[in-house]
Amino acid sequence: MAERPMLSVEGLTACYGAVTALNGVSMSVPRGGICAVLGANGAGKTTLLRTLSGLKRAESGRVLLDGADITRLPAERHVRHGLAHVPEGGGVIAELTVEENLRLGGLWRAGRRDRARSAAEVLELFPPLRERVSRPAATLSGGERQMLALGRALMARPRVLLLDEPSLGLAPLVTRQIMRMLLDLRAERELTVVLVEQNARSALSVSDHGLVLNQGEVAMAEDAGRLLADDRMRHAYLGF
Amino acid sequence: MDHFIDLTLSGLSAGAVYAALALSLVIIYQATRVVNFAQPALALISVYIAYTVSQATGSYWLGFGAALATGLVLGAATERLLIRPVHGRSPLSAIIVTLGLLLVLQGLAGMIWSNEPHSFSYPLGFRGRFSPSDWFALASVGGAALLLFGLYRFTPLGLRMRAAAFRPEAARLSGVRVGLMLTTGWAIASVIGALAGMLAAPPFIFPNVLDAVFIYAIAAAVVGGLENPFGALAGGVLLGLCLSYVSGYAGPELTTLAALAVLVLVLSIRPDGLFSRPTARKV
Amino acid sequence: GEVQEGAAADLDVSTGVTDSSIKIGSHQPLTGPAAPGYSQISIGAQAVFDYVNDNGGVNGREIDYVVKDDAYDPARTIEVTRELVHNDEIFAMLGGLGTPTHSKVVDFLDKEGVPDLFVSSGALMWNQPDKYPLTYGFQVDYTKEAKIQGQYIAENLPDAKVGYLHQNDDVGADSEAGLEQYIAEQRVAVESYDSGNTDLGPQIAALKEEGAEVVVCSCIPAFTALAILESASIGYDPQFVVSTIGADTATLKGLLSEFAAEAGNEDLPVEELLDGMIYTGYLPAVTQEEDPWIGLYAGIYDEYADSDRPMTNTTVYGMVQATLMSKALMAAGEDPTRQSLIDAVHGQDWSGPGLVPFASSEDDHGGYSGALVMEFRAGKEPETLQEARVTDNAGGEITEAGDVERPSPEEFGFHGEG
Amino acid sequence: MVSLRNHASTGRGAPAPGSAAPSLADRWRALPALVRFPLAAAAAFAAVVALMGVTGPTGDLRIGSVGYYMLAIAGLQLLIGYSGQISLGHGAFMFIGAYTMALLVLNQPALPLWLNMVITVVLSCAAGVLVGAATARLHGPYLAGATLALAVGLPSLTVRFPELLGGSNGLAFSTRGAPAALAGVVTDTQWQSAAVWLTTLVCLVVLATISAGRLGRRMRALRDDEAAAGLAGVPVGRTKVIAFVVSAGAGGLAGACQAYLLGTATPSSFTVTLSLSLLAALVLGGLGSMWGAFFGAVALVYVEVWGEELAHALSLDTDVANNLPIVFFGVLLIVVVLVWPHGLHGMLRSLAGLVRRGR
Amino acid sequence: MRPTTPDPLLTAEGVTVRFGGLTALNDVGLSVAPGSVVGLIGPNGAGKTTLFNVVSGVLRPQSGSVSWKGRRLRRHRPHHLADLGIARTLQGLNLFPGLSALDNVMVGADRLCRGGAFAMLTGLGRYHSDERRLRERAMAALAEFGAAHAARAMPGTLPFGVQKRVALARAVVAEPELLLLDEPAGGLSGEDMAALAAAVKSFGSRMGVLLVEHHMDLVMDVCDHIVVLDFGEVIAAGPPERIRSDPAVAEAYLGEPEEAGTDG
Ligand SMILES: Nc1ncnc2c1ncn2[C@@H]1O[C@H](COP(=O)(O)OP(=O)(O)OP(=O)(O)O)[C@@H](O)[C@H]1O
Ligand SMILES: Nc1ncnc2c1ncn2[C@@H]1O[C@H](COP(=O)(O)OP(=O)(O)OP(=O)(O)O)[C@@H](O)[C@H]1O
Ligand SMILES: [Mg+2]
Ligand SMILES: [Mg+2]
Repeated sequence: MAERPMLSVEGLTACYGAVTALNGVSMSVPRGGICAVLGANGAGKTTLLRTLSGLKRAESGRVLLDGADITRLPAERHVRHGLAHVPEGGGVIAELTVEENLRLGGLWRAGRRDRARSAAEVLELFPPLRERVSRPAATLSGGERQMLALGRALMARPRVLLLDEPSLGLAPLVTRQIMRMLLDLRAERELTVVLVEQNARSALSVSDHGLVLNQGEVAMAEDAGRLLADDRMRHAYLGF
Repeated sequence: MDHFIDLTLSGLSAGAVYAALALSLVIIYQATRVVNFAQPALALISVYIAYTVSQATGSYWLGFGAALATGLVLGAATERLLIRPVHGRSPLSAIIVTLGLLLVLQGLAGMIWSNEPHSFSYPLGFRGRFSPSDWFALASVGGAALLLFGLYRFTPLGLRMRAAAFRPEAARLSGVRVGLMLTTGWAIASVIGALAGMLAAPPFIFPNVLDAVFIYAIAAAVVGGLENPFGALAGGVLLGLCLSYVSGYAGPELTTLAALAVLVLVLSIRPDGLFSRPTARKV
Repeated sequence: GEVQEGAAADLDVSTGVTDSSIKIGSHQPLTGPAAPGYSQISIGAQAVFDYVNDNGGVNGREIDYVVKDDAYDPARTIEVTRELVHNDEIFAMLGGLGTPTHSKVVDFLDKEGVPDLFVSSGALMWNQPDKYPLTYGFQVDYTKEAKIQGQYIAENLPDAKVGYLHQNDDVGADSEAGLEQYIAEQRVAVESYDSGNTDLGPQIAALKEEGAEVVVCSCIPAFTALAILESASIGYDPQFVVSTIGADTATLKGLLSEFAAEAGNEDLPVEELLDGMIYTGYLPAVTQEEDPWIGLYAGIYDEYADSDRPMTNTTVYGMVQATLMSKALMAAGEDPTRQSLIDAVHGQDWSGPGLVPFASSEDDHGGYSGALVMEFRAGKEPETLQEARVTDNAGGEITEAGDVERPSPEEFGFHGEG
Repeated sequence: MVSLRNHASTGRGAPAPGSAAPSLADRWRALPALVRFPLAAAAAFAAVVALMGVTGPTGDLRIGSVGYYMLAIAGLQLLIGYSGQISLGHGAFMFIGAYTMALLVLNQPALPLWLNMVITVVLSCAAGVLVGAATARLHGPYLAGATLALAVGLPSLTVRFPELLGGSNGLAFSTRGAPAALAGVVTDTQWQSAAVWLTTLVCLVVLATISAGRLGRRMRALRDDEAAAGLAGVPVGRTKVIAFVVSAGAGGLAGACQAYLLGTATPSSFTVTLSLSLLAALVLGGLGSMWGAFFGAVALVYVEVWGEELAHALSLDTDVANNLPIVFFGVLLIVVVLVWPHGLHGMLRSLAGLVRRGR
Repeated sequence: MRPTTPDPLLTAEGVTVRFGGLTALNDVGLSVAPGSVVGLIGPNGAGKTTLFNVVSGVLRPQSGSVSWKGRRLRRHRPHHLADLGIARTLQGLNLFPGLSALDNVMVGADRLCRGGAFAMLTGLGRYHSDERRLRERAMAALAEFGAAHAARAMPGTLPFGVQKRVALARAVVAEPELLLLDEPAGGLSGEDMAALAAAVKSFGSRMGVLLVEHHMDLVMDVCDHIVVLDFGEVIAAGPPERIRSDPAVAEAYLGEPEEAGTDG
């Protein structure tokens, strides 16, 4: 593909104090690509996403979004460039209502009509949320919160979506719906997705590309189909 | 009967002042989950600035403007310089920093303007049973509460401020400039605190003039519930009335005990204040 | 534990006295809620001591005046007093301020043998020569003063309904005891305030409700001013009779300066609010400009005081204490000991700065023993309504003090090479 | 003095298990609490007595003050540092203790000191039960507000009952000093300060034992996560109340010690400022460790003194000089909290760590 | 081969919970026999956690009852659970961040103490022997879950998998008769999941287990009996095989069978 990658990462390193959680990670995701990031607990997946979205400072390396260097931008500027991040555990604002959470997600965008349309779309995607629109998010069940977090990110109409374990706590049906939704969004608006998942099988089943992290380093970067097929690699890094 | 009406009116005007200061506490609590013990000191400095400006220019209202402006700057500066570094640490850290600031500012006020009282005029006439100044106090505090409620409930800025307060990280991911929001929250609160100071201080100012008012303001904020500007308003007025009746009918030495009683009574029925939302789900 | 009998301390010592200086200590509330108003006392005293030191000292020695802040907290008073006695090794204590505070150190000072002169409080307890042989009062005590006020009202305003307004501590209780001896029948209301709460609305409203035509105010200055303002605000115009502690007209004028314009008189702004106020006093007021003592003090204040505020009666209070102290030290001789100081105090004729007789004999440590009744006149010198009368703080008679002789500062001899 | 710190309360500094021969510190920690804490207290007492041998009379008084403040702050430590309930009303318990002591001395002069102390503890614990039960459902700022009102409201009782409580002048009395046999060897103040320290240390042993054991663990659990603590079997309400009661007992006893040492109980000593200063001193000293109480108490007593000395030495304008000490304390509070989040205790530990690593 | 004991440990009957207008549980019943693992599954928001809350006394149902060993629980509160012999883990971690892993587990073991309030307050009596026994038991529990090396570490510094093990150790250290597990596998990677499955199976021989989980592999593997909730109602109950093939369950919860994958 000659096209410029939507998201490209070069030699990204990040530390917690003396611990190096990411060590020279490079990757690139084409426009409309879905990339699964896999690895055992503590491999650095969450850290990778946090560094991409600016929540964590990169020690070195670069992050390019559609060719623009966004490495040093503060987190709140990333949304404006079209990069949305659904953090581990959702990051739903429990004290606000469902409606306010969603509104917040689209706030930075100018058009009021536009926002209303996105809100309708999101509620369409997640019917349980529609029934609870005016309730405080604190009363939601674990899975409902996960939906809300995703919905809020979609309200921003991102070009790139970073998802940290979206299936955590979700029923299999919903997980599958979400995966399918990712494919739809990709088809519809060329959404680019970086998907962190424990459930490697279901993640790889929707991805084009797989990236396996091991102790903060890229252990493997392969075509998703090939990863699924490669028994040796699967056993070594993915435990199935 | 006359006595009762007098007590009611004096309770209302005192209550307006408690409400104003309570309001400023509530805003800061909503913005940063911190109970700002430095609030009376921030207000105090604002009032002293107003005093100095009024003395120099001869105009009360120029001083009034100066007080609000000072409040704005002080509040923002406090948040940026002192509260930001302890953000995310235990709530105690912030409490202690604000306590320290209280001491420093009160001491500085004493150094600059001396510990002696100065006379300080009312905004409008102070004569009459419910004087123009009392009206002004009630109206300005009520107006401020309304504005704030509108700001928080209905404007994007309010939504951003609340989001930044509750979950800074999630707010940032939604494009909210959290630092700016927190600073804004403190600035707005300190403006209201300065308003409260301007209403509470007359007829005299000295470094400890707002101490008692502040205690009642905390009580009012807690009685009303820290989540709601109208709670502060209602709590302030309720407390002002109660204290006025107790002081008038049972003796002034009982006012502080009465405040305690009101607080215990309200909180034993509603542990999160009168206007709290249902408690969040924990499990 | 039980009360312990201490052996009388040795007074034939000159602790704190060197060849060139004598150290005097005091505790004052300089910070905290009780500070406003009182810091002028030590400023005044310091100014007088500076003046004395520049004019020959006392028998050639300079007076070293050490003031410690106790923030009106007795626990701190105890600590700073011990510090003064043990670390600073003061020769004597001068004008320790406050009843709750100073009452906690009289035992200690007595036990340590430190002369405790001129306590800054009108409580009755300083005048107990048997119990506290080294403690001497200064200002007229609250009960004596209230008796004189009560008698004045009974004689001159016999038909008026009277309301009391007082601070809810010993000031209030002691004053009430004095007033009740004369005007119990006229009294229609007793209201008190707490000095931590600056809202007098309910109390003034109650006095008005009861129809009090005379309000006897045993208040500190800020609350006198509040009472006057609060009354003005609800259109209530009683005759105020104010005790000396709250009748510092200079301070009151400062406090009320902002509000006078509303009283409708542009020419005599503040004075209008105070016009006609009756008060008792025992020292000359700052406003009595041709009084020789006030003249001297004004000069000293201009030259020495470390303050840019105008002089007030509170300043004069501290200045008189310092003047009396210097005189006692002069009289204590070339080689003063604590005993010689006490002897000097006992035998002293204090007439000079004060307007009423001063008691400091072996068996009366009462200090100023009576008061004059004055009336504030807008734009004029205050008028004396009743000359000095003296009495005791029990049920005793009130008697005219007669003509009080007042030697000029030059004759008083409170400084010099001796 | 030896460590009264409960090593489990902070994660740092725990030596890796299984490392070679156990160090002296490890062996010390392995001692049962019942032996370890009293030993530490005895050593501390000896140190205090020795210190009083070299300080003057004012120093003796200050040492005594450090003692009772330390006791009060340690009680607060248990309440805030361990059970996580932020109380701004600790001064109210000191008030109760001081007046109990004063009334006992004045009305029952025959009772011995220790009995007075016991009665004080019982009464202030009873007050703690009331307050704790009334506030057990409150959390965070609501609890803070209620306890603040308590600190403001309670002392006004004195004005309500002036005959009994002496009104705003409070009560004054004198307490027995050193026994006649020791006259000339120790001064009254030294004797009284030593008694205060003895009381304080006995209580500290109790507090340290509590916080190192089951109860302390329960408190820390509910501090960290009330819901999870409840499910793990911690009786949430009861543990909260117990924390209040123990801390009230310590506060009351501290008040009694103050009254005993100074011979007075006055409402103006128990203002909100006291409660807030105790809290400030606690955080200044360091949360979560009994050492924090010690450093906090030292700061509380001495910072003011140093501030005054500084003002004196600089010979400033009166207005500036008068206000310098409080500004000094305020700045210290801010700086310590900003720079050393774990207070003076944390600072000293990290300094010690640096020194050790430097070797 | 499920032991068919006549006396169930825990029975819930006709439990109904409403929040405002929302019915979270409607006439739900279920029972857990000693030594059996009962799975509770259902879509998000179906009411699984709510049912746990009712059982553990966090919530009072509008109607219905919960019985423990045949005795009806009326006014029980969460902290009574431990004494009854019920332990519960929370959805999420809920370790105490300020306590070391060992202390975390010791909190869970608290009910094994023999000393009373006196010992607790004074350090006398059984204080020390209690401490020692608690520590030993907690260490043993940690060791059982392979987390003994982490005993002195603070939870925040531990890898996620180890934290989960500590949480499990805290739940079972007091040898409860019933264990309520709310999504224990959330966020676990493959290996840890396998270890968890083994652990749950081993509990099954010692105590009753009620398990809420969305990982079907795990649920199907370890459960003897499964109850399916949807919109607050029981839509199916039975052994795993039956549930797997139940069309109603497939429609509400599982979705179409796994093979219906995508291109990718
Ligand atoms: N706040 C932190 N402080 C210190 N170390 C951290 C912090 N967060 C993560 N780490 C460490 O960084 C490494 C990578 O953690 P990260 O959370 O990115 O892993 P992960 O792959 O997302 O794991 P999981 O599957 O458990 O979510 C781990 O060793 C972890 O212990
Ligand atoms: N305190 C509450 N107030 C209002 N509604 C609540 C409350 N607790 C739960 N609910 C609602 O009750 C329903 C059931 O919630 P519950 O947490 O039991 O679901 P769950 O089955 O555990 O789902 P998940 O698998 O997503 O965790 C949800 O719709 C939730 O929004
Ligand atoms: Mg992760
Ligand atoms: Mg759930």
